[in-house]
Amino acid sequence: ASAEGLMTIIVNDPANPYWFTEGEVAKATAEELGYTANVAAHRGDTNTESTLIDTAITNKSAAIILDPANADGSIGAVQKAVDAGIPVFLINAEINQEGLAKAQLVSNNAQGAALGAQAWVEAVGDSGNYVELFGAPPDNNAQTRSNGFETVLSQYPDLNKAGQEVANWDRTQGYQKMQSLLQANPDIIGVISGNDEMALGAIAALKESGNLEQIKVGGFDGSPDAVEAVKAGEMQYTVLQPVAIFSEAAVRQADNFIKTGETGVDQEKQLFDCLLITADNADNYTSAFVLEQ
Amino acid sequence: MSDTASTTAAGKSRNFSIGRLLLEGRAFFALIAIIAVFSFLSPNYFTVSNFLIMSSQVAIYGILSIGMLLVILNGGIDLSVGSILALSGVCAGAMMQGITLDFAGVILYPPVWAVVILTLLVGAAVGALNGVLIAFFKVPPFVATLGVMYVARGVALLMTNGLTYNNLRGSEDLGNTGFAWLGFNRLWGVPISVIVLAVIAILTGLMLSRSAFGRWLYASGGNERAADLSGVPVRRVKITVYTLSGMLSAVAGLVLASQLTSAGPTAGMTYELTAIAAVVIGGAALTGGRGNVRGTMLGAFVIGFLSAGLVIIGVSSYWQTVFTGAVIVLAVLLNSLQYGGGSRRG
Amino acid sequence: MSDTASTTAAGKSRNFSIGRLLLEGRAFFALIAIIAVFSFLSPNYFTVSNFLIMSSQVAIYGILSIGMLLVILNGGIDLSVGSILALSGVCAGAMMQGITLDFAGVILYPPVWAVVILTLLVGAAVGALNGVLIAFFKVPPFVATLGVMYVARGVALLMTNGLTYNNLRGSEDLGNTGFAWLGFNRLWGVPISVIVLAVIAILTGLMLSRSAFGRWLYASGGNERAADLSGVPVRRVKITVYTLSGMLSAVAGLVLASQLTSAGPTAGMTYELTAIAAVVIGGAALTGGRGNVRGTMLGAFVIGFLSAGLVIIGVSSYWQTVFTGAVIVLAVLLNSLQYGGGSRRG
Amino acid sequence: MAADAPQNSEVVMSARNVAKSYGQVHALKGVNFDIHRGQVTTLFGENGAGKSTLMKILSGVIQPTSGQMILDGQPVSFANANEARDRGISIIHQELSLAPNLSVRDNIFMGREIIGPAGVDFAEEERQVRALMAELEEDIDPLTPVEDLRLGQQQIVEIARALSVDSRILIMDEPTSALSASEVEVLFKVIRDLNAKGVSIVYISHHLEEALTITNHAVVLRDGNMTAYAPRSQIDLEWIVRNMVGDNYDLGSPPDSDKGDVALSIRNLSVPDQTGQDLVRDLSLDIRAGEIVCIYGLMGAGRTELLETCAGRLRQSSGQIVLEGKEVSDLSIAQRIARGLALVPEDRQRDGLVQTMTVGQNLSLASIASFTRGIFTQRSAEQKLIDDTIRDVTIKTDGGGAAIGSLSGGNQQKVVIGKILATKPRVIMLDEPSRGIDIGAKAEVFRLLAEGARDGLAVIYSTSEVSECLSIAHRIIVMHKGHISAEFDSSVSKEKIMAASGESVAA
Ligand SMILES: Nc1ncnc2c1ncn2[C@@H]1O[C@H](COP(=O)(O)OP(=O)(O)OP(=O)(O)O)[C@@H](O)[C@H]1O
Ligand SMILES: Nc1ncnc2c1ncn2[C@@H]1O[C@H](COP(=O)(O)OP(=O)(O)OP(=O)(O)O)[C@@H](O)[C@H]1O
Ligand SMILES: O[C@@H]1[C@H](O)[C@H](O)CO[C@H]1O
Ligand SMILES: [Mg+2]
Ligand SMILES: [Mg+2]
Repeated sequence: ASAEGLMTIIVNDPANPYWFTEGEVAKATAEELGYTANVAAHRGDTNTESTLIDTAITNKSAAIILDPANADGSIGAVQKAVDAGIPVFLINAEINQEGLAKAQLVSNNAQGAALGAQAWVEAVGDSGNYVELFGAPPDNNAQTRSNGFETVLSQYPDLNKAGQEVANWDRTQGYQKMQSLLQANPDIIGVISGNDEMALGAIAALKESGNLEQIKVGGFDGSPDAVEAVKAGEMQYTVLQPVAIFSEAAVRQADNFIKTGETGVDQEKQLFDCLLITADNADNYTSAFVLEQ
Repeated sequence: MSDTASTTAAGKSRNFSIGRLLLEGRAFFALIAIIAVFSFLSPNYFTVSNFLIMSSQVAIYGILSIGMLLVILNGGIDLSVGSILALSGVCAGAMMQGITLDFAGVILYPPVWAVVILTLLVGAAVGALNGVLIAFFKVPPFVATLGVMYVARGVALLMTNGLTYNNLRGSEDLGNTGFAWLGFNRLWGVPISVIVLAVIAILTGLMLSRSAFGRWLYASGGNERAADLSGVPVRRVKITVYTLSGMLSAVAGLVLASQLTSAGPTAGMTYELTAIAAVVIGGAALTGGRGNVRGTMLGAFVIGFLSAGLVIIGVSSYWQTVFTGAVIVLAVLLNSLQYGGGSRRG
Repeated sequence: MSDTASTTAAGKSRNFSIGRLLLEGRAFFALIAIIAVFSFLSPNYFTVSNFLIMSSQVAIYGILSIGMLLVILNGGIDLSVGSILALSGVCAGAMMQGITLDFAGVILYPPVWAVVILTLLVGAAVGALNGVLIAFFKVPPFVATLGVMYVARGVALLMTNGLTYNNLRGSEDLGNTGFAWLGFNRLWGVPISVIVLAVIAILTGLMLSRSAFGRWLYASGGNERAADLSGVPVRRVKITVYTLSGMLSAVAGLVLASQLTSAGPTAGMTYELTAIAAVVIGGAALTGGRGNVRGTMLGAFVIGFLSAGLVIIGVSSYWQTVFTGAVIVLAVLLNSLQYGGGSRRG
Repeated sequence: MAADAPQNSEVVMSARNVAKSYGQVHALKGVNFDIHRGQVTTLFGENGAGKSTLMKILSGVIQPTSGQMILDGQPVSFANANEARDRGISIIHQELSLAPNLSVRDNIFMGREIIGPAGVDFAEEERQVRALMAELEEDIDPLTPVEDLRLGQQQIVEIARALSVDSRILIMDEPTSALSASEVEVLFKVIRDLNAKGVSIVYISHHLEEALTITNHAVVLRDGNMTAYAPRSQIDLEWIVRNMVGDNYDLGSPPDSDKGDVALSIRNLSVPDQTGQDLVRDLSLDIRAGEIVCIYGLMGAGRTELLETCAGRLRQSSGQIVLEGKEVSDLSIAQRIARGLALVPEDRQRDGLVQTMTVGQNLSLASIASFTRGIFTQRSAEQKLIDDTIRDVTIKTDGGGAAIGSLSGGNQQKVVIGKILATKPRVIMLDEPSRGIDIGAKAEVFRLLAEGARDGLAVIYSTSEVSECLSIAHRIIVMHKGHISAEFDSSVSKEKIMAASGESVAA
């Protein structure tokens, strides 16, 4: 046990590099500030999440940093922590209720999606058929990004969405769904994906079918693998979510709150703008999810 | 393989004693060992409040395991419990949001007691579907419940379009408050969910050891043909156990929805494996006819207290996975060593 | 339950005929029905290129199912195949990234053939662990492989710290190129993965129908005690089938990693259920001793062609879940209706 | 007190002071046993005397706790059955040990495959099976799955498997329990041929008279001890029974009970098999209260189907089953039991007992309703029922709590009968109640039935042994191919019964 107490960090599933970084950054920051830190994972299950919150309470955590499992389903768990007197700081995803968590730090998914969609049109062109890979439906980000893509792409009347498949943020599912989408729509010009893992799966399928040249793919997250793919010319762009920044910020706000009773930021909901990574600036990507400006 | 844990069936429980419990063994020892180790490793583990919290976490799995025990005693298996849990949670959620009757142009808000009863009926109906497929259409239990697992999950997703029902607290105006009671309140300091588990365990234990139905269940799990010729209504028993398992899954779904005050279609994934593990750690044989509620409860607590302990001491989630697997094998392994491997029954 | 699909055991295959195949039935009819329906619904379904792509998707499940078939013929079950798939993929990935020998201060880059062999050995070793737990320590297969499922998954996560190995293409300088061959290349226009599946299926089919081992396997699955008394080395058979299942999981892991040119520790989750479903749809009995490779392949194609078809016609992912479950039950149901439920053999 | 075996012919193999214990159970307590070259040595003894245990030791299936075995003058020990088989010793086990999913050929050669250039040489194996079947005069196709064979044919397959090994010593543990008289004749012919070739046979059977016709030496085991030994010339049936059970038993005679009204009336009953062929054809039969009827027939005559249909397990295609004036065809098994019509099934392991339950729970299984008040069972009432049944049926057990598997075969059979008697039936049907039980237990069972009949119970039992027909039955019905081919009273001769069954009466 260290001087400042325990900070419990709960992320979704560290098998995705995005969430992995989220947890690692938060942990490193907490330890730097003198806390002990436990990183746990709920893997999208609200019951596991609730169990982890119970444990955080049992362990008398000074604060909880949580990537909520479900916009609606996680409210109860947050409420429970708040009732036990533990401040909760949400990162990456929101819950559909304000006034419970001390802060909600998320990337600006709508802005990021618009950024990505514009880059997509530039790379792919403004006429033809395309398909979309959609994330896990219980995660609000999936719909937000899809809406963001739609807003931009629907402005181009000659672009036609020929298909959309749920691939649950997962690479293997992205691969398999892409293979079948290709069969159903051999004439597509591009794929727009809700995150990098699904995009990487789609790229593997396109490579295998030998038409990665004709069909362009765009990702979302800015994960190291995706940046490699951008450098290799296999992925057109990826939208970097500043997860390293807001994870750190969340811990610092928690620290402030513990020490002063204030987070130091006015609003509860804080949006962090996303950045675009293309072949042009990919070399500025210095470490996981960090792009030097 | 011989198995002392099989002696629930009447007449033996009279001889209940510490000695028996020790012999019955491994699950009990595993539990003691787990409690001892974690109490040593964390000052927060061995406290009344933590035990109550952990028990309320065990409640979900425990309730599912009791249903699973009935099915396993019958020589079957039920892979659909996690999906039924999700489906019934979602049904409850939908009812709490109000049922829109288009033709009448009104929204109906059933009171909480009605929601609970209707939800239990949904769970029972899906369970009965399993039972009918197995008893009448001779579909092997593994396959029937695997299929129903997918279908029930799919229906839950379709009903909600993948989303989660959030506001289950109801409102005074609509006369449907009280849903959170199950998950949030306490009686004499004990969480309601734990009390629900205890009541179900005791009732099931009584049913197994004292009722004709219990005897029928042990008999048809031990030798279905012999039971049939002795006048045991084996099909009825089969359909009943799957129906009960479905209904208990609905109870678990209600408790979970109430604890979380929300209900989502992806709840309960892979819980069937945890429930089966609890039953097997508790000494039941997957071939049917052997096992009891006491053992199953021990099994559920072993798993629950282990995973809670690993989180409390801050072990990484990867190591948690490794430990969980190891404990499942070890607990069952101990048993087979204890009774010797070389017996002719293999 | 009587089951014409049970007649692989050598000698019968001589009487192979269209008539038999039609009788063997349901899986075959299900496949035809699926192809017909989707060809009708989408012009893109009934094309050579689509069949090849779908077959390459089936390859992964098909390879797992063949291992699962061996285990099920033995009267067991293997829940760990998905985890072994992930673990072996990750091992292959780690070797492709180079093995750091700290004491020597060098990084070793084994050539691809060595990576493949070592990976197969890893799979076989984990499978053998299952086998030993089951054959020597008498842990029931469901429990042993459930435990190993958790442990193998946990180890894969620990090895990679949760992350995915991305660059598996190797490099000319290091002399370890060629890994992508399995997943990317084609021979005579047919994806290598499909050829791998075909070769494994044929070899396994021959082993089951022509070799002494095949007969031992059917015998020990049909009546283990009788096989034992007749001098069949039942323990060796048991350990062998789990080892083979582990090794085939490693093959599937290699194929998948090669198709994705990346290997992650969360690959293959719930694939065990798909593999079991394929085997059962293919007419094998979970009680052991009945089933064959032909049926299992049909089962795997039924599942693969169904899910690909649902994507191609653009059905929502929720309906995909519902249909998958329904088809699993229906395919098996057809069988039990065909042979009538009321026989005295129950 | 083990009698020394006189050396009147060459001994190939012998056991010296062989003992075997399972925990507290001393199955064998230091037995000496000789096998004579080219002759038949028969082992007699009650259920649980240790016969099978001794044979398993001789054939390497289990290892003795102490003692020694001598083969050709040399001490030997076998780690498993394969080692014994390699030394020329093979065994036909008492319980069928076949894989039902495999063909006859695959069963015969499992574990001893003939390997050719392309894997197993199926053609050669098949040829050998055909030759064996010809020798056994059985028309069984080598490719038929064993599960499609009836019990007797399965036993033939077991015998063929043992013959296929070319052994010097062949142990047969009750090889004929499911065979008909003509099949037994063929087997005996084969045994004599083997003897002529110098093969030694060890034979076990509860069919004492039958065994006497083949044996050269008799050995009697009792409670794990060898109690008597004699060559054929010095023994007769009475000698065997006296040494086996200490008393002389007979199977009784028809009780002079008052015959009441018709208790069970079977009218024009037909029962089809899965393919629609009639196993029971238009059969009619009346049984009165207090009457004992025996049904004799060959294997496959349809007795089991007849009785199982009356019990409610199978459905008839036409005809009525009338119990005390009321049609019961539409009732479930449970309802028929409640009305007083109950069956003791043929195969006690498969259909009679729940192995996971205790003796007591098995005994009370069919009469739970009688000790259930409201929703709960009454423990004291159940215990009384169990204790009474154990006493009435004279089951040798240390109380109702014992595991069912710990009982000897005969006592297990009595548990199944006791379970049915505890339901207080008006009509009891027993399908081959004496299969595999020793003469003492058999007499016990028949005494019970006779007693029941005196109290007005209607009894109907089936048997494949003529001598059992001529014991307590008032009436003997002979079934042949699904219908009644003859009906006799108790004064009939064995030959007439056998002739009516379609059996070729052997000399
Ligand atoms: N594996 C075992 N474990 C415990 N007891 C056993 C075992 N095998 C046999 N016994 C006991 O050993 C004794 C002798 O059994 P065995 O099977 O040799 O009898 P048997 O003479 O062949 O009888 P039967 O005529 O009924 O076949 C019995 O009391 C039996 O219960
Ligand atoms: N399980 C079975 N599968 C296929 N055929 C069967 C089966 N059981 C019986 N049969 C066939 O049905 C016919 C009647 O058999 P059943 O068992 O009624 O005869 P049984 O007179 O009772 O003779 P036993 O009981 O002594 O064998 C026979 O031709 C037999 O081969
Ligand atoms: O924002 C995150 C990332 O995009 C991740 O890849 C999947 O889950 C989302 O919530
Ligand atoms: Mg015996
Ligand atoms: Mg019969």
